[in-house]
Amino acid sequence: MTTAGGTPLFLLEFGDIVISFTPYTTSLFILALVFTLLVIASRPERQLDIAFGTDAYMTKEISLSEMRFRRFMAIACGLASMGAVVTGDLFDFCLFTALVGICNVGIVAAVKSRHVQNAAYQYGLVALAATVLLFGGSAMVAATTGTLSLPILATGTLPAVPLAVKAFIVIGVMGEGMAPFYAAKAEMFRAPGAPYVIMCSLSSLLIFLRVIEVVVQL
Amino acid sequence: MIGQYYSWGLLVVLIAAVAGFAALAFEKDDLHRLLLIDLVEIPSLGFIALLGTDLAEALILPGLVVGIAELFALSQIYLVKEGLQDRPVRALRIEVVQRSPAPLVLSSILVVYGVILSGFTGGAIAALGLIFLFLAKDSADDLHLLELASGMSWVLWIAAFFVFMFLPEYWYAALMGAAIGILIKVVTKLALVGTMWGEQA
Amino acid sequence: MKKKTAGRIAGIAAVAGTGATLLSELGTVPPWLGIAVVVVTFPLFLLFLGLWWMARETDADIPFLGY
Amino acid sequence: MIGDLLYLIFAMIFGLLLLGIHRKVIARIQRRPGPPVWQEILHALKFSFKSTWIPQTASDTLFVSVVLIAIGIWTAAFFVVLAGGNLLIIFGIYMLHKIVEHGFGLSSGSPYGKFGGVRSVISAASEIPLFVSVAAVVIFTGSLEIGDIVAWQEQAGPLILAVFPAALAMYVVILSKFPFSPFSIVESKEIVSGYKTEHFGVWRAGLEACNGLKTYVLLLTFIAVFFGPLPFLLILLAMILITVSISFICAFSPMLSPFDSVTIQTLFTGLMLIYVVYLGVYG
Repeated sequence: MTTAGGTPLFLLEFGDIVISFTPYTTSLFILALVFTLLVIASRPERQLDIAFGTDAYMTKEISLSEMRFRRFMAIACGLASMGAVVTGDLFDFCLFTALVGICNVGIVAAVKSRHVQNAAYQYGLVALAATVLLFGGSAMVAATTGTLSLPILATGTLPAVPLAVKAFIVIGVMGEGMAPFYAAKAEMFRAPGAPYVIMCSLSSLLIFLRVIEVVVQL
Repeated sequence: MIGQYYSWGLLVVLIAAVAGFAALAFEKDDLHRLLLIDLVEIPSLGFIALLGTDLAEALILPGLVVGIAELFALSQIYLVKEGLQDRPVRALRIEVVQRSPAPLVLSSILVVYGVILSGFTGGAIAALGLIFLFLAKDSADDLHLLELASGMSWVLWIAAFFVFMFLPEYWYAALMGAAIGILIKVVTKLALVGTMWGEQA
Repeated sequence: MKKKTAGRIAGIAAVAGTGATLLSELGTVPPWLGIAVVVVTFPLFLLFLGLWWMARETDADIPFLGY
Repeated sequence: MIGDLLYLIFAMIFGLLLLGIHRKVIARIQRRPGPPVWQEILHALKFSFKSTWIPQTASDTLFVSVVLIAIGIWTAAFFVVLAGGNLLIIFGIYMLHKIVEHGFGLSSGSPYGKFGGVRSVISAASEIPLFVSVAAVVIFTGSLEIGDIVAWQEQAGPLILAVFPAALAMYVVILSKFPFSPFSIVESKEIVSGYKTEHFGVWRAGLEACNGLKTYVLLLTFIAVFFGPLPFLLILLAMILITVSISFICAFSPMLSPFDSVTIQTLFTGLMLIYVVYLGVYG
């Protein structure tokens, strides 16, 4: 059984949900793991701000409670991306993707900056709207093929999934934070706390990389 | 496996989704957009529900939970963003229901009926009975017992799932355990919602 | 970081990396394990090599305190 | 296998040499003497001899480990290309380099670094042509394994003739990652050195090593995927030629503003999408 991500190294079975570790998904999984460990291990930086027109500058400090909350959210985000990159079930993938969307909002939710809050809010609206396409897409895949299992879908013996449905899933994932909708997210990166903010960008990247493999196989 | 009306259903849901998205695109006010988003979420459940199988039933719940979680997160951000403070919620006061034996009888009927129905509907009806009881009395009751029951039922529910996963041959016992667990869970939680509401004033 | 520590880490990384490659060549360990070890140790080796050869052995100069 | 280790170090140094040639060619086109071609190698060495510390405002764990990750991912990419592994992994690593740049920029707390990092994030549009070119390659060869793609070309001739626009897309992607290119908004001069501003000493030397390796791996992938099996010396020659062609583009074009850069890359993505849909329907 060869998939777009290579021949599986091993399969982890939970009942009918099969988690497949192909070379591709394994590398993505390891990356998510490494960055999650980094989030746990590192403390936020103190961002410098320059007052325009003068030579005054100040550092932004992150309070302990804010740091704890954001660290928790970033770790949750890391776990959700790990789930999304290895899962062998289309609906689980969509669910994890939606979860990443929430966590991304959560990572910057505690930042006390109006710009960041505004960007996070707009991003959240887009992410929430995108879940319609995500869940709709996966439900339509189940309707046309009768299964949600990615390894079974990859065998190519089932009825073909319409292009529109594939587009649904891809646009849904893009809504969770890829290129055209990224504009809302870029403003979120103003927030101090590099290790956590990186998780926002890493998670959507990993999910985008996974959705390509998923859609190629459908 | 697709029913014969699937395409029609799909068309209706798609129209609903497009209408929701269009409203979202036209609306400029952030709060209204938040409300509209909730509306847009419903077609996504519709897509799943159209499958019309047991699988769909199992998938709707996680979809719903994720949607609600996002909605909560967003409304929290909205509060912070707009600098809105927590405003006290006025208590619900219904003078019609006075303390008397009648509510006790009524609520026990509802609870028994709910237990017979079981599942979510049953939980809701049984909870309605409890809420009714709490509203009728003054809500100064000791809630620890309810919370304890809720916690225990949750454990039962989770344990049942583990039985499903690791000892599938005892599925019937697990099913019963999960059903009872979810029933008690829903009952207690809904009852707590009722009492908390009254408590704040 | 002390010069000795940096040197030791660089040395261990180099030995581990080459060792794993050698072992995978002999067939003792699977090839992917050899590569994985190199991927981890090569950056460590490079960085700590740099830290090792620039590390001071003597005390630093008296810092410039301003006019 | 031990040969692979030596090849890894060679790749790193040769990649730096390519970057040196790049600078030299640009300088000669602009009628400057320019640095010697081995300047980038000297640069990496020079930085490794400079004194090293961590800025007080930095998130120290991230500040250091992002350098390790940068070298690590490109080492991994190198071995994947060498083993003829999956093309998606290479491109995944390419996209991950964006996260690395982001980490470099944000971990220090410096506003210049932050702008560099944020710019690298908004230039995400440049990565999408990559996947489009992957799609075109898959339509022809039916596989994502670099080994299979090379084997396919042994039979049917270089892929660049079959899918020229896809090759062009990947060329643009490589161009975006070269210094002084019109798309290199992440390190433009108005934000000092962009994301690398605060990484000095050994950290910067590590970054330079990573850049050398990155250049080599990207060019090697390009040659393997679009030109097929070539003898080793011819590969090196092809790399130098591609570098020189990129230098010409860089020398003649100004750096775009971030907005224009993203717009042009998005336009390019759109064109590539149309091309792949065309291929999928008529190919």
